[in-house]
Amino acid sequence: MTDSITLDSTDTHGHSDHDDHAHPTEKQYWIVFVILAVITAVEIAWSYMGLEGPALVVPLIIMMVVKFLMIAGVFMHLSFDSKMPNGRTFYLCFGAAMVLAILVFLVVLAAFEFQI
Amino acid sequence: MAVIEEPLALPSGTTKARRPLGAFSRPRNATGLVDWLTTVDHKKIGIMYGMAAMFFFIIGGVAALLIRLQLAAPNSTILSADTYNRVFTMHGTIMVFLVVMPIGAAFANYLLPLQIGARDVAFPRINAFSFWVFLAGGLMLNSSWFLGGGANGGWFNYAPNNGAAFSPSTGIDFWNLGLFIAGIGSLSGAVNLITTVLNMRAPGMTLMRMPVFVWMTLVTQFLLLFAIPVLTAAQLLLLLDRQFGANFFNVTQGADPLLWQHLFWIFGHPEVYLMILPAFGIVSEVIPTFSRKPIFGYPFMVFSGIAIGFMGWGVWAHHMFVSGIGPLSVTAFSVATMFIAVPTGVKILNWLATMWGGKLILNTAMLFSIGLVTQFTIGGLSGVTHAVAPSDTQQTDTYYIVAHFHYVLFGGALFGFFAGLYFWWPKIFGYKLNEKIGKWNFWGMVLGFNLTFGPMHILGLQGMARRMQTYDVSMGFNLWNLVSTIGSFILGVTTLLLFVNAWKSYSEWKAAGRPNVGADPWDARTIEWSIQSPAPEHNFDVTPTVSDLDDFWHQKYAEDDEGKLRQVATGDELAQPGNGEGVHLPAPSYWPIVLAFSLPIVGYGLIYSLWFCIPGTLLTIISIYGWALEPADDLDIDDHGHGPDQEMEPAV
Amino acid sequence: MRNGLSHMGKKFGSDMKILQSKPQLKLGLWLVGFLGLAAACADESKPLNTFDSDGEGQGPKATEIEGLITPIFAIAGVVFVLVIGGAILLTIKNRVKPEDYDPEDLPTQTHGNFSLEIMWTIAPAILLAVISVFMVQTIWDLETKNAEGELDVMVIGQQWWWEYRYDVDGDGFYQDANGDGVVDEKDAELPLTLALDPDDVVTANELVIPVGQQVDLEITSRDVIHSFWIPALNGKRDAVPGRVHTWSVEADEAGKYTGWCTEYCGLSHARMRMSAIALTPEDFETWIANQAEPAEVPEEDTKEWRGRETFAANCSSCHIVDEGDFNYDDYDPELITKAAPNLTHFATRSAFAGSIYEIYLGDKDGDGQDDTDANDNELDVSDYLILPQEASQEAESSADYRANSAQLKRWIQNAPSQKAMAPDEQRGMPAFPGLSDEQLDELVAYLATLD
Amino acid sequence: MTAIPVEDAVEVADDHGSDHHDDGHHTSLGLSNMKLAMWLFLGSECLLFGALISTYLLSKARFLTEVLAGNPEVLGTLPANLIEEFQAEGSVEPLFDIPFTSASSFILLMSSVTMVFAHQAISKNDQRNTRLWLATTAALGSVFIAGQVYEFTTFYNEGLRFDGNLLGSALYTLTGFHGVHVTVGIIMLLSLLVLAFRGKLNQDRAETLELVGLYWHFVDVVWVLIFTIVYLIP
Repeated sequence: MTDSITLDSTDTHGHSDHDDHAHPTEKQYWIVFVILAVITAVEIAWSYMGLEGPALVVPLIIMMVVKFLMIAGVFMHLSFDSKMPNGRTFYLCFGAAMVLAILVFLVVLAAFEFQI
Repeated sequence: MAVIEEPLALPSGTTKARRPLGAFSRPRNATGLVDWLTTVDHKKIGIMYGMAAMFFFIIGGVAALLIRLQLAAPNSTILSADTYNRVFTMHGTIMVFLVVMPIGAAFANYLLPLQIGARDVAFPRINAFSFWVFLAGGLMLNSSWFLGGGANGGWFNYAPNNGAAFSPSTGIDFWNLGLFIAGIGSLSGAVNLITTVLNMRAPGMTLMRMPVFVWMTLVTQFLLLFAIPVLTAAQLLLLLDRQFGANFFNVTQGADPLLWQHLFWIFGHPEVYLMILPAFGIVSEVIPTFSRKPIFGYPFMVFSGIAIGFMGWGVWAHHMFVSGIGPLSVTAFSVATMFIAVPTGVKILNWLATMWGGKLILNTAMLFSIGLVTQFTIGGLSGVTHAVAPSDTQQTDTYYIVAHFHYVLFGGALFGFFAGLYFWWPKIFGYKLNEKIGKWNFWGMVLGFNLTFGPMHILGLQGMARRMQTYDVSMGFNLWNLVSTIGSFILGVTTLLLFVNAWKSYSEWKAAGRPNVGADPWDARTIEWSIQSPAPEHNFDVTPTVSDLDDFWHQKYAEDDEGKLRQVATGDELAQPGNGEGVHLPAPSYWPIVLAFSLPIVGYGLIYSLWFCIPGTLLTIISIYGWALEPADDLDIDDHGHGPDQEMEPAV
Repeated sequence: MRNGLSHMGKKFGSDMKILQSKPQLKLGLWLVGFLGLAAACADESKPLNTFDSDGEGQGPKATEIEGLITPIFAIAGVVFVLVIGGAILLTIKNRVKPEDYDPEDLPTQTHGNFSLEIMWTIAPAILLAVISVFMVQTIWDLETKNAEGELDVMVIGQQWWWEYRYDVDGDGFYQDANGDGVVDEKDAELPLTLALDPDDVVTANELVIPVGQQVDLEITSRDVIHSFWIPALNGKRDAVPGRVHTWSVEADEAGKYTGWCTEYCGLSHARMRMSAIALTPEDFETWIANQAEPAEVPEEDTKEWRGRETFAANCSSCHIVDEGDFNYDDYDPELITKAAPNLTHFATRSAFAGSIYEIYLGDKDGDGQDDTDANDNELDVSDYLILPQEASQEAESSADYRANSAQLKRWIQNAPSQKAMAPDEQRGMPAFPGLSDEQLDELVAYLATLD
Repeated sequence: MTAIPVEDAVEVADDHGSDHHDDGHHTSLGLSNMKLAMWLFLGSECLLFGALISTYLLSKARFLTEVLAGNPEVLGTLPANLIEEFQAEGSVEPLFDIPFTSASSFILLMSSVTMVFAHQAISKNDQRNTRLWLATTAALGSVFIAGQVYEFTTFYNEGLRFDGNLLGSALYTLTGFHGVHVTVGIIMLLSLLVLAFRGKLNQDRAETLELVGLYWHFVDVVWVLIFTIVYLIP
């Protein structure tokens, strides 16, 4: 929320937000899709390696986060929209909720896991 | 749910709007009841929120008096154990979800657009839907009184006592589905109001020029937006457990009942703050106005509110200190809880600093505000004493806690709301409330309130546990319980003085030929006082341009050559005339109320027979499409200022 | 006047100062004053008091909690006086009478004072940080456990009474759930059953503990969440089904300490009470040795014998009386949900029906004196507990004579009328309207032999 | 107070801020109301799915503990072969058919790409491609749902019941709730498609399509999480 205070600009006439500024091209979308597909393939392969514990989980989580960021950033235009004036408001709304959800529920799971 | 369907609300673009089917047309020239049922005006919706909340307030209040009557003497048999359990559960549920939250929503709805200089909220139809769906959920919850008795699991409804095995009657189903439906309203309301505040401010109204009330409401709505889904998830699990035999809270299958507690309190603690923050916002408007000084330390007021909003997410487990979460968790949450007292304390001190050196006008609104500052302080201090976890192991689930949260929610939130009612009443209805009755109202409530809840501190420390249908003579609780019961009746009667006051002030005003109270009866500070009272339907004739915090006040007062502040104009001189020529307003719509009341039909179906869900679901789907395809306006009405070639877009 | 009361009274009283500015409400103030005085004079005993700084009759854990909270109450009291006093003073000092109102006469327009505000942000934070240090210390102190091999008790909550299992043999296990005759870790993994470790003892309603010794509790529940709380001995801890929570109690003095369930647990939550009875170590040894004995079978064709027959026909599908040959394997596992107090040593207890009724009335120990004075702090253990050697000194009929037999009969005949229960949903004791007066007499006589 | 000319000030309240060609509409942040609202809604959905995913993780852990300890109440809800496999593996992995689910995950991922193409097409006012890509997206989503239905029947045939044990309740609820979201998305896509065929989905409504797209991508993102957390890390 603090972010948006510095970003605040009611005096500037806002523009409609997505007609002029750059969105990815068709080619870029395909590239992202191929990367996503490759990561998914690696994930599946990794899960068949017979690893256990952190060796299994940590790389999978990392790949999951990368996929998440690519979809949110490119397909949902977050990384493009956020370059607009005040575009960071999107981060505020969505990012705050993401962070909140992750933190809160990690604490809950930790409380159950360790019972301390 | 309907929010999901928003994108279907298609703007008609350059194509000329037409009426797809007769039924989809907007209500025309609605008057009377139909006007209220189909309105999308944020002010009317705000008033309806307030009235609905007052209606539920009376039900919840009667439940409270029944509780106190039962506890007035030991071994009393006025209420049976079963009835008592239902009454205290419904009292808590109604007061939290159907009284304090919607009063906050009422003020937010009425005031937000006025205080930021907007014509309406961002999505007027969703706004109407939020209200109706809240009302539908609330009525469904209360219908359980007649359909087998209210819920009996406590407002927190801990698993596994909320399961079908331990509570086979339908009360908890009504609790679950009623709040589920009301929660949809809170969620869509939150999306709507946040968008409104962020996006619809008048030119020059930067975030740091917004009134504190707007800020507190913004924080509140963010809390709602993120907290309600967690409760919804918990309620979904409970619904599946009770109606479809799932095992989420079935201990024989190895389930952990603490899951419910975590989910409930992750919602429940932000809930506490979202009940109190709007009241903080209200007194932050009232105290400066009647101290004739700006709020002391505006940035601190704003940031402490934001800090409370953030920290409110990290303290939920302080409701669970004795539930066996382990010493490390207890330590962490205990320390976090202690520190949430800091921003709250900052607020209290800043209000006092605003009064410092001020010239106080002690009318009823101001008295209630000072009432909040003092009574809430008591609740805050008792809160710190049981933030100390070892101490909480003695105090939790005793009347000490009951005293604490009533000081916070009644002495805090409700006193704040009463201050707001007395303050904004002339803006809303065009006449002032009677000051004499108002003062009786205030002093009676202070007396009754402290007599009711003050002794509960003592009872709690003497070991009287909560949610007890009865107690024994040998426990030594007799005296203070009697005092508390006497106090509760004083409180009940004096609270009703508000209604007496409203009725009497109105009759006198009417008898006097409805004299104009003026745009600015209090010499107030924010821009909602720059329009006529009652606020005209179109709010502002021209959108104001804001250049300062408390912009309206700065237009009235300016420094003269010697640097002394002088009144350069009165509020009424500056006020807009209320001429709505050329202002286009969104047309009313049937669909919000139809959609809202289709949901309880599905709810009753889930409780009684799944077949019943089919018509409910059909109606829901029809309403969503009806909503989406509805033309922007009643096509037969001439819309001022907008030619037919200009686009007409459905207000979402 | 107890300190807790006086402290809160003070808080309450000064809060009322706000009213003094309004003469018409002086009456209300007088009323409050009068009631406060009445409260001070009323010499009611407060058996559940949590804030009792004379420390009498409290265990060390409760005393430690109180030692932590007392200065915090004092600090809160100071802040309270400053803030409320400040608010009232400001209100009185700065008020402008309506007739003196002048729109031109504005007060100085202060917008804030950064350093002042920073100060009153940081100062409370430091104060709270200091409090936190002591608080964290206490949190972990309260968690300290005995070394292995000391007395452990499993506390099991059930709607609406408490069961206690004493780990007499110190193996850490409480049940032989799989019925293989060996009590081991496998049994601990399994859900709670009625089956007891044959070397342990089981009792209900009151927890008997030795004086001056920390007793570690393992708290759990058979149905919904309850909370175990004996205010004079320690704070509370929830009994959650499927989880075992550790907690401990310790009493400095012999006596009876009462408490009640503090987590809302359904219909008869208000009537789920409990107590702890602290005995001297010698008395405790005697008591536990007696508890380990099986019940005696009454002589044939006596009144008690016939009572035992009635018991077998009506009560034994839920209640256990272990006469030494009890086989848990024979027990219908379905009945676990209906588990009811084990009555093997019923007559050594002081209360029944979830500790809401006393078993013995008036002259409890048969010494010819009435023992019902609840304010008697000079607790004589025999006031509350019939120990075997005393019982043997009594005339045969005296136990029956002293027993609260009228209430006991009412209870057996129609328990749901005495305490709200839901026997149809297998929660609580059903009514037995078919029992004749004679049968009830015999049943009570039989129960009186279970010592 | 500077009075603004009425023409400018009449900023009708029902402005939902879709992209207009005239400069009349402006919002304080310069972002459209609808888009902001959509992001807010998706933010609150994060908390909802967070709660459900946590519930699944917890329930599965508790279920495994009970199975490994041999709690008869839990074992009674499962066929013997499944119990043996769970106990042998120490995880619930034997339940899943990873290649199958991978394929359906891939299809959902694919539908996100077709969705962005639909948005690109409408931005260029390319009606034909808009319809094509919308239809493809809806079809891919439907294939995913069909896959989920097939998967549910497989689970059911393997002996996992919704009302049997914790794993059944949690797994069906989490994936089913996601499936409901996908279904709602498909309905929205089909509604757009109907509009497109009636010639009412033109460039002015690009934002509507973009909002449906945001929702659709969000549902996809949630599946990315579920696929890893539920299927790959059993």
